[in-house]
Amino acid sequence: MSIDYIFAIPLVPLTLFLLLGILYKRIKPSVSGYIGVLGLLSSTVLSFVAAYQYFFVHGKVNGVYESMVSSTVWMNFTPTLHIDMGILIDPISVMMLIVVSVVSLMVHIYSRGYMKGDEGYTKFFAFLSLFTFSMYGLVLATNLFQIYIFWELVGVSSYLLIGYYYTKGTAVAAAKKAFIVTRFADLGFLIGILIIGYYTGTYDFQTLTDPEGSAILNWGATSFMGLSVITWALILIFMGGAGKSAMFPLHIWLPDAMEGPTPVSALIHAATMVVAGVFLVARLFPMFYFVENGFALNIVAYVGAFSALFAAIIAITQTDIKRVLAYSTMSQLGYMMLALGVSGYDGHEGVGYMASMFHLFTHAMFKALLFLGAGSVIHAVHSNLLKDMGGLRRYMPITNITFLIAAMAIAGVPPLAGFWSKDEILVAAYEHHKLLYFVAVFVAGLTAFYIFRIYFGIFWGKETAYAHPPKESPLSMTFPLIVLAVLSATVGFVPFSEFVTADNVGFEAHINYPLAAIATLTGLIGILLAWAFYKKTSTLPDTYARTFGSFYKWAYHKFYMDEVYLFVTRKILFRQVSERIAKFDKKYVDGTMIGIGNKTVLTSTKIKGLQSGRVQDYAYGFVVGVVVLALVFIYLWTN
Amino acid sequence: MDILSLFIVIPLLTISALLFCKNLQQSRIVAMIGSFIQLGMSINLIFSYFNERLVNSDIMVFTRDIVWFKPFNIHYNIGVDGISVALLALTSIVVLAGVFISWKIKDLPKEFFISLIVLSIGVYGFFISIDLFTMFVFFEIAVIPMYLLIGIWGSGPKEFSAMKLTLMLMGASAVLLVGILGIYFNSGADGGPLTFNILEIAKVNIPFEAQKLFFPLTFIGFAVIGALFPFHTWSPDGHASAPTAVSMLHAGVLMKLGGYGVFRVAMFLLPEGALHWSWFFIILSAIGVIYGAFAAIKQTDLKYINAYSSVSHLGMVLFALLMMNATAWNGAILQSLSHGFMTALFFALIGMIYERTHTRDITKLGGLLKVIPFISVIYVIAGLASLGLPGFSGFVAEMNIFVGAFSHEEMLYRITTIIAVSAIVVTAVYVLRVVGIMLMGPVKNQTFLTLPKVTWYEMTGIFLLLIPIIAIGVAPLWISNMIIESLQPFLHGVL
Amino acid sequence: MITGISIYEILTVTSILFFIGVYGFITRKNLISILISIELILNASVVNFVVINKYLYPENLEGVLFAIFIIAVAAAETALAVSIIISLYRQIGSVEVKDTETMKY
Amino acid sequence: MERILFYSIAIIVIVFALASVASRKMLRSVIYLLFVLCGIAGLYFMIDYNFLAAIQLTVYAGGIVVLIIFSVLLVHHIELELEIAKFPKQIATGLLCLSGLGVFLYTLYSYDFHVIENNMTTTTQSIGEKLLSYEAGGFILPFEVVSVLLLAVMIGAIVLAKGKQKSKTN
Repeated sequence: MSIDYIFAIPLVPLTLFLLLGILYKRIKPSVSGYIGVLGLLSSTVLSFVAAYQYFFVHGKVNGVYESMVSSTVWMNFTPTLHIDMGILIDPISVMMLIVVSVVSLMVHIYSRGYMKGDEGYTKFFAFLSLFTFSMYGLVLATNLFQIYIFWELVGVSSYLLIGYYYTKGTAVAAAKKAFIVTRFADLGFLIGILIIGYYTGTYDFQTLTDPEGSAILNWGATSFMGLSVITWALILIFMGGAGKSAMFPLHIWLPDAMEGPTPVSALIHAATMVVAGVFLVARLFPMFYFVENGFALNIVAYVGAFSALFAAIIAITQTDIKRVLAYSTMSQLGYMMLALGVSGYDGHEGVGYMASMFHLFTHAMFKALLFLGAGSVIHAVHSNLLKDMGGLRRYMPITNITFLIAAMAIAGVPPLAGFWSKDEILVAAYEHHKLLYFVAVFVAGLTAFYIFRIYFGIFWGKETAYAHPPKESPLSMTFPLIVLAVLSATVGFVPFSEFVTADNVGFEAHINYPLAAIATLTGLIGILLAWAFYKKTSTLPDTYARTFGSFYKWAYHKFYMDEVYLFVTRKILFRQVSERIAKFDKKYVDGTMIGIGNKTVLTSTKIKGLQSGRVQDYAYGFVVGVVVLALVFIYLWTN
Repeated sequence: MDILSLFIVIPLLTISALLFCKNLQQSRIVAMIGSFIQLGMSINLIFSYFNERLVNSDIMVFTRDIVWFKPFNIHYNIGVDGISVALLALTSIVVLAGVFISWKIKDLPKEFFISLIVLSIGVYGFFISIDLFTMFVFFEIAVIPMYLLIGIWGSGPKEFSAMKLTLMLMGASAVLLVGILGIYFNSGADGGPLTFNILEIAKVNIPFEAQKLFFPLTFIGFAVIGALFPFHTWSPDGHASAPTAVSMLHAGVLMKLGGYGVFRVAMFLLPEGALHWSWFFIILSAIGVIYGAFAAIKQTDLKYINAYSSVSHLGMVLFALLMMNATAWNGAILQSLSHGFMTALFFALIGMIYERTHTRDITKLGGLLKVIPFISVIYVIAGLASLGLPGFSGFVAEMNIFVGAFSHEEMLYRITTIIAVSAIVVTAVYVLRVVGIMLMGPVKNQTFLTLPKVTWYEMTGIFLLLIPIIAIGVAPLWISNMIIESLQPFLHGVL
Repeated sequence: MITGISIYEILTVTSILFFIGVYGFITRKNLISILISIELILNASVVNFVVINKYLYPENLEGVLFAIFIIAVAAAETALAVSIIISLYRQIGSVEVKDTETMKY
Repeated sequence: MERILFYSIAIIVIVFALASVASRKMLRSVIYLLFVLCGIAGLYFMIDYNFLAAIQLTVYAGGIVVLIIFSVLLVHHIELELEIAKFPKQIATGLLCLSGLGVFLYTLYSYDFHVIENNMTTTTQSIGEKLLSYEAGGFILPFEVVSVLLLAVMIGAIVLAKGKQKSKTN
């Protein structure tokens, strides 16, 4: 199977970006929208062709889906250590291609309606194309350095898109925060890469993740401060992944990133970029699993579980619907990490890995749908806040129904997509560790509760007095909603475990009925509670908020994580370190240099009196000199 | 006339042509043509270098040797390898861009362009010399016009800054001269005649005691102009007072003389001394990297921010040079190039912003993206390049440095590498801070709404600098191959 | 040559004279006094020329001739100095050293 | 006899020299100088250089001293008390001169002069012949140079002394 045509998939959006970026002023907005959609459509078609060819035409070789690589040297470090640029085709990258293409295409179509009349319309599509290109590059990367390169590029696209409304102070701050927090995480990633490159002498994924390869067997044994060097590297790399995937404690940028336009939130901060961390761990999964019996993998599992719980609790208390969705994203990403963390490698052992990828896949669909639905609502009422909404089901029927489908999907109502993937995760967790399982089930209940809380809040409840009666969004916006709703309802039936597994062999997944029943029940309880609380205006929420008192307050303030970070950055790093250094530089370093100059001037002022211009003084000095010299010479000659 | 001497002769011709110019129009055209020919020549040099390399495997090619002071065996001895070719190209691009940026210079245009070109003679001469003494002479030629350029055409406390800059660099030169003479008087250690020729000296085994003594002198002498902590303080004041084109040339090219000199003289001729002292200077330069970045966060003057960022970036160059392996050296040279283009671009943009808004204080600026979109977008791009975004030259350079430095055997060096790596976060903070405050947000001052658009000559200057940044960043292989090939003799010399 | 007087004695006298001249040159504050001191110094050295000629190389005349030249030059010098002093006096109304310190620094 | 004469001349010379540099009155100072010059002329007589002694008297005592007296009279009030250096400076200079003298004398007395006993008298004729001789060792060239110098000085002195009174016109 020739894979060279796959190069076209990322190159199309790159061309679009350059085209739209350079012709920025000279292109009509309506035209640029069409160009963007058409370009993405071709990429999407190619992605589907690639998936079809890879899974069905090429199929398994010796019982596994083999990885295919086509790459060229981009830069040499040493003759053996180099950065390659190319594409790596294996089940997860093909799956990611589909995810990115579908969501990106839908967002492109949606944006044509959502961004209509915005002065930066062309710019917006250019940035979207840049992002799509980078994301393709990331998922197709053949080696750690290539993934790092595109990792940075998606970061910067995200920065540009969050700061899209650049005259708005909060958007600027959010963009900056997102970039710097992820950059900090990338520092860990980069150091991890350096360590791996130094010890194993390669960045190539295929060499690194070979379970019989030297990276895992030999270097896994070299230890540093009690742990294997590779484990250290993996922990640091996971730090990078945690930054992108908003894991606790590096999640603080994600809620703020909702300042960007809603389609951006749907594409970048819900469906694609934020799963890059999960993808990275999955990419290096054999290393995580085999080196030191999965020490690093355990960290992944616990961080994931904690983040899932933490974010779900916060999500309940937030009043901005996009923030609720953001915390929900974080929670679901935690789920995926948890699934990876509890996974094994061979055959059915690897159910966690499979479940994680499956959840990534389904989550991309229904979370994008939730965001686009929320965007449609925001478009209609011009506010993000729950209190400005209510009773919208009468005005926006399509949005209502699609949103409901998405909400049921994320709550795990059978037979929608979320049910299937979440079930697999619970199975994996149950088999690994009971505590993680209970956390996961609890989070499932919370998820159902908070998502139906906003659903009822938006579409039911008391009708707010609207200045302009809200209208259903135009077709360009509802069409993607319908497509995604259909997908959210149906992708659960894809026999995912046949295609994407840790060892690329594939197995047959079965539903574990007791666990599925428990999960579904929990979800339904959550939904019913939300029904009771929020279907009609009632005093119940306030009562319970008061019951929980300070805990509610903490959750409402996101457990003061922002404040902690602000304290560390502003008070310690800026005030204490940076300002001190600036002062130190001015006062001491520069002061020393200027001091030397001043001392020279001072000395010269003092000794310039010697040059008095009085011949008598010179004569005096001359005679003194003669006498002294004469005495010296006499002394020397007589001895 | 050989191809390299033309690099000295053509600026001289340009200067003599400038002497006959009467006004701004004439002088800028002449200066532009002169620099344009230079640029053409350096591009030509790159191609002829590749052709020459196919048949000639000497360390230096296009050499020429003329005695100009027999008693001390001083020669006008020139030649280039891949590193100097790259730096010559950098110089000619920055000079041409500088001429474009000074298109509307008000006072004494003729004299301004003459000084600018004298400066470029010094730089060209420095990069092509293989004779230590000649190199030193060109070094001084490059430093002296700086005083006039800042003192006459500068702004703010220009006399003070000019004097501070010149005095500190002269002080460094004094130290450097001692180092060079030390090398010279030890060049006969194997029984041969005393010589200033770098290639000859490299073959001599200079006694370890002498190396130990003269390495720090030579290193510091060169590193002061490369803004080594704690001798960097001339740079913020100097840059802040200098006119735009001078800042560009100074930060873009002149500060590179430091790194190049350290590499070509201190490391190449005194390898054992370098090994002996490297730990000390590595710590200094690693401090410089972090320190410069942190100091940049708190500045409010655009030029100060950039000056401190230069301290940080050039600290990286010295840091990499001391790591003594091909990857890090390659990174150091690439970083020199990349920083040269990037910082020149920055200063050009700052000049344009200043010309329009009459302030460089970022707290007074805001929302420029709305009023001067082109300049602001390029500023964002330059900022992203500066924080090491892939696709720009900075990333390529930094990755080479980090990978090279990290592959050092000793744990101390690897720990300092990690410290230096963390500068990428701090860099992001100060770059984005400026972008956030100055370019984004609401328009702070209503008078900004009527700012003039970018002009053709400004655009030309910008693109001259931007294209190489992207070219190196997207396709680094050819240039890094050219450099690595030239590093081989040095590697054999050192290891 | 003077009977009974050794060259040491004469040279001692001229040395004393010389240093008296030096003392005067340094301590006096008036241009004319300085001129006088210079004459003393000159005379001390002229005597040395003559005496050494007489005592050590009596058959030669170089010392005497030099003495004559020195006297001639001294006369010239004095004439010039006096005219400078007078011209200075006309210009600044003083011949004190402290009033002529304009070559300072 | 000659010893007594020599010592009295030596004492006259030294005492008047001291008086000359120490006197605070200008005119007196010049007159003391005259005595010193005459004393030195006496010294020349004693060592049989009569011509030189005559020149000393005419040129120095007769010419230079008169010139100086004229200038003193032109620029000073006769009774003007002159300012001299401060006392510490005088002491310091005195000590310096004494130590210089010590060095001189030490050097002199530690050197062994090869004195040739003689009683030759130098005649004016031999001086004249030597001065105007063209042969090796002749002094005709310096003689001419000195005459040119004297001419130049004469012109220079006139030009200088005739210079404009800048301070008064301005």
